[in-house]
Amino acid sequence: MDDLYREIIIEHYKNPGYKGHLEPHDYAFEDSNPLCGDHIEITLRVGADGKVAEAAFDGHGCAISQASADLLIESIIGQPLEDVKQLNKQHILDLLGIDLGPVRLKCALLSLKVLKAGLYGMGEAPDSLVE
Amino acid sequence: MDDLYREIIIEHYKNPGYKGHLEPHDYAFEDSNPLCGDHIEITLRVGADGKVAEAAFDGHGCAISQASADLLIESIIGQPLEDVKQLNKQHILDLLGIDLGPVRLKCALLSLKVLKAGLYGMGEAPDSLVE
Amino acid sequence: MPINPQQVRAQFPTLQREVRPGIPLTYLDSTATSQKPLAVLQAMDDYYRHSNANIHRGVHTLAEEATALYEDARAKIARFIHAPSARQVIFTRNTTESINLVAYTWARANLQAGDLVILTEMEHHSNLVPWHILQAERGIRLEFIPVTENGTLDLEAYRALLQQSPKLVSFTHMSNVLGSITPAAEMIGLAHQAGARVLLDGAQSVPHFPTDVQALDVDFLAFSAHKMCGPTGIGVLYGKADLLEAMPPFLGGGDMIKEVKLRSFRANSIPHKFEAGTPAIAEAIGFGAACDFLTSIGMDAVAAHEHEITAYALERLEEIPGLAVFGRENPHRGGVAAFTLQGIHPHDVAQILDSDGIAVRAGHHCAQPLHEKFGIPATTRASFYLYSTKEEVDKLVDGIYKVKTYFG
Amino acid sequence: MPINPQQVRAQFPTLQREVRPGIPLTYLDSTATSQKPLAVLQAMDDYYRHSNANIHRGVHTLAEEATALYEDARAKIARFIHAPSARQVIFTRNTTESINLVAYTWARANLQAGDLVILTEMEHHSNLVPWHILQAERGIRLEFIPVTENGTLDLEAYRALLQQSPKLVSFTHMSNVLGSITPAAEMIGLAHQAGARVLLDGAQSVPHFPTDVQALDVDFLAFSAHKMCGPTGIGVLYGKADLLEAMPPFLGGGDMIKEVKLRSFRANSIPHKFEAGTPAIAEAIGFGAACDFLTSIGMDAVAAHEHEITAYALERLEEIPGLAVFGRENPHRGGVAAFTLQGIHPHDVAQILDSDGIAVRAGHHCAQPLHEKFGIPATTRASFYLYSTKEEVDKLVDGIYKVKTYFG
Ligand SMILES: Cc1ncc(COP(=O)(O)O)c(C=O)c1O
Ligand SMILES: Cc1ncc(COP(=O)(O)O)c(C=O)c1O
Repeated sequence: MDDLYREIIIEHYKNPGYKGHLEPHDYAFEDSNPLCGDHIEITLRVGADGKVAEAAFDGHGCAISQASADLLIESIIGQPLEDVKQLNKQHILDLLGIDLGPVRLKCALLSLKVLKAGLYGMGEAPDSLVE
Repeated sequence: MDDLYREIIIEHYKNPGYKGHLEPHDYAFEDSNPLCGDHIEITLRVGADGKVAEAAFDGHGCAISQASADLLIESIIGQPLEDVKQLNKQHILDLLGIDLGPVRLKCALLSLKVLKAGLYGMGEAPDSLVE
Repeated sequence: MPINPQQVRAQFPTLQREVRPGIPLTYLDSTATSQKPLAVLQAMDDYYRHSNANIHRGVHTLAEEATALYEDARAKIARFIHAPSARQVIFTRNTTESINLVAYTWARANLQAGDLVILTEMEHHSNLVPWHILQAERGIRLEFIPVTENGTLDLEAYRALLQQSPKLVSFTHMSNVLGSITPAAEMIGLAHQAGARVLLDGAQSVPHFPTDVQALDVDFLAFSAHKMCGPTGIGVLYGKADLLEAMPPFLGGGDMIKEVKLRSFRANSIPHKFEAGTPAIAEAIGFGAACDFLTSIGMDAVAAHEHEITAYALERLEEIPGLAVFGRENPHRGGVAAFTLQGIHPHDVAQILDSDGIAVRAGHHCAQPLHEKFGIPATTRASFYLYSTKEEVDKLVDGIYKVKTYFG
Repeated sequence: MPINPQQVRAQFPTLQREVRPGIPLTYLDSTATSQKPLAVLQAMDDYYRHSNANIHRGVHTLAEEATALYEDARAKIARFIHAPSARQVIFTRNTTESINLVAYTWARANLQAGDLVILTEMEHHSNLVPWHILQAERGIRLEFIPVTENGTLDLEAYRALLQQSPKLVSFTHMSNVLGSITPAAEMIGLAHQAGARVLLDGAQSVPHFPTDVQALDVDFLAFSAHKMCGPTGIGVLYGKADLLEAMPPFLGGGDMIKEVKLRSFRANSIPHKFEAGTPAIAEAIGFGAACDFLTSIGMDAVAAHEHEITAYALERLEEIPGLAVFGRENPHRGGVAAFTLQGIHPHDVAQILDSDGIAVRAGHHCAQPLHEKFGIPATTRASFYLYSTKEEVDKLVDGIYKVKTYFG
């Protein structure tokens, strides 16, 4: 069971460091996973240097989706927007440090999908965006 | 192989006793088996006593369908029309004296279907007519 | 005779499996699909090893054997649901295709813009989306029998809707989420009085308790083999003969025709009219074997066993603080318990249970509108079948306590 | 590597069978359906005994295994036909349903009254009747590329028809009666130049020689597993991604949706948009195993073997007085020999051959208009596959002589 839900996941799920809503913000994106109703909203402020100055997520869902969102936000703060646009599935898996079946992978990738679809200005995020 | 095509079948197929077309006639019926293109036409004259006075078949098709038709005509001559209407599958199987799978059964029963559908004044003969 | 679960379980190879070394499978997901007994696997394997051939038009021995096996299977299924004749049993891929078949043929031939179709709020997506498509295409009207707090259908509202002269009432005989068994016979009678036809979604009823289409007087019944010990890839649409005969064909192709010219065709008689192309032959044979298997055990015994297991499960689940069973109040229910666990997402519940080999579903179970109505985005669902045991229920309960500790 | 028929045959249980005691099976009916190798039966049995679960939405181990097996099978089939991506492979029941899917979705969305669809005179009923239905419903126009005396398509007539701006050209890659292999790449190029889309009926081509949908540049390709060593109950529609994405859904239900509200739904992305309800999971897995099996032997080797057997069969059949092979003159042909025997009906030929264990088809082989054109109500058809042998051809020829004596 420890393989499944590493302490870090439970920790970030129970006590997220970046949960909230930034006001004002430069970007705001949201989407949900229709399979399970998980919902993620991300708000973001960009610095003059083109790097992520501040970010936060809001939403509800399973531990995997919420912990991933928190870990993702943590990982992008201070990063150039252009680099953030390149992030993919592996980044999330590295953050979580566990293996996931196809269904749970969708939970894990929801926040990244929301983030990238937002940065690319797409209305709806295709799965291929985070492959 | 003798089980399959008894001599009587080959004999009636090669030398049918009742092949032809009666003119004038009291009844004329025809139909084909769309599965294999077998075609049977039956013409019939009824006597004053309500019995089949004369009958003939015409058509083309496999040995089973043609021999069945010839044997069927032979069997109904002199029979009351009302009895002929009651004939069923078993009558044909008795005449042929062999077992038949479902596909060949359709060949064997074509002439009886044509005959009964005609006597009942139906346009198209349902399979149930000869069950 | 009551079911002896150990004897029954011995016939299901999957139930002998370990999910991971040392962790046996506790399969509580039969509402999604059932496990398959050896007799069903054997029937299909025998067909493939011995009599495999295309059917209906073949003169050779294998083709005749295959045709006889296929048509015998149809007859077995007809008997299983007490259909007046085998030709009223049409093979489809699954319940979903059966419902779509009615929507594409009977409904398109009989429904005009403005015509009313009555559904319920507890329908599976398979009994919603075909009607959404028709609504968009034809402008038919859809109304829904509400589901009450206790998981039953609001029959007063149904009676009121029937005043609007619906053409069709289409509803499930048992909810795959609430477990509610609907009063189908009564509802069908009322629909007929109002001049409407009835399509019954039997995906969850035919596998779990005796079905008699003549006693129900139902016009159409849809169900799937894979939920009743049979293979994937095959389902059935049962229909009243006069309706089926009057319906236009659905898919065009081989076997569904009497005659084909270059520019026209004449359709075959039922059931063949609705079975275009090479059918799922092995699957039909497996389906027939599944009916034999269930009949040998007895559908009354299946229902009684599930009733006992479900009562025990509800009792045990209710002990758990923070756990709420969806539609708990309805006594008239089948072997399904969908629940929420305070503060823990169903996906997490299901995944942690899986680490102990316990297989349950999490999500909206293809009944999104029902979940939405009650403001619950998802539930965890445990479901039972003839091979389920009280020990499995105990494992489930232990597992849930573990989940709670984990997130505690 | 050339095929070693004995090695290949050892893998097909049915080929070991005796039709009646002492009379081994000589199976010459693979065009109707092929026999199945052990590897395919094993793959399905393993699934049912080990990983049987419903797919896509399940979190538990069995559901994840089943989903992975199902999607792997899709990927194998995609590779088998050189599809750019697996999501362009849509599972259906058979070739017939694949063609109907295009007729019900793409065609209904894109064809208006008066629009032209070009077919050929050698089409199987499965590629005629769906268009007859659409003609009756929509008033589309149908024109037919004629078949010449030697069994080829009249390409001059085709070019002339293309002047009439057809919207779709739908034709078979290989006739199941004449054995003629059509010049698909050339015909598809011409159709595209004329602005038409192309649906290729691959029921007889995909099983028998290498297929590359990208090299063909075909818009849609339909084929069935059961004709290529795979199970019954499953087929494929391949399509170009942009076309599939733009097409409206076909059957409505679970799995084909992104979201369902009480009165509306949003469709899922491809391929799921076209796979409503619980799919034929075991059958997809069996289909994937069949592709592995054929790939391990090599489709070039399969084609070469059939070519050799067919050449031998044609040579031997032609010795027989009164025997005429249908479409004999066409050198570009697959492993099919449909023939007539002077004065003896095909049903009688087939049945007497069956008494020696030789399985052939008799009838119009679901190509009634083709038979009608040549004034032949029915033919006897022998067909060959990778497991066919010259000894079997010899048995057939001996059998035909016996038929002649019998009726002599
Ligand atoms: C050329 C051709 N097209 C279509 C079909 C129909 O295939 P299925 O019956 O698997 O749908 C066949 C099968 O006989 C065929 O030979
Ligand atoms: C009530 C109900 N209806 C319809 C279906 C759809 O069945 P299938 O996926 O076999 O088409 C299901 C299966 O989940 C169900 O539970």
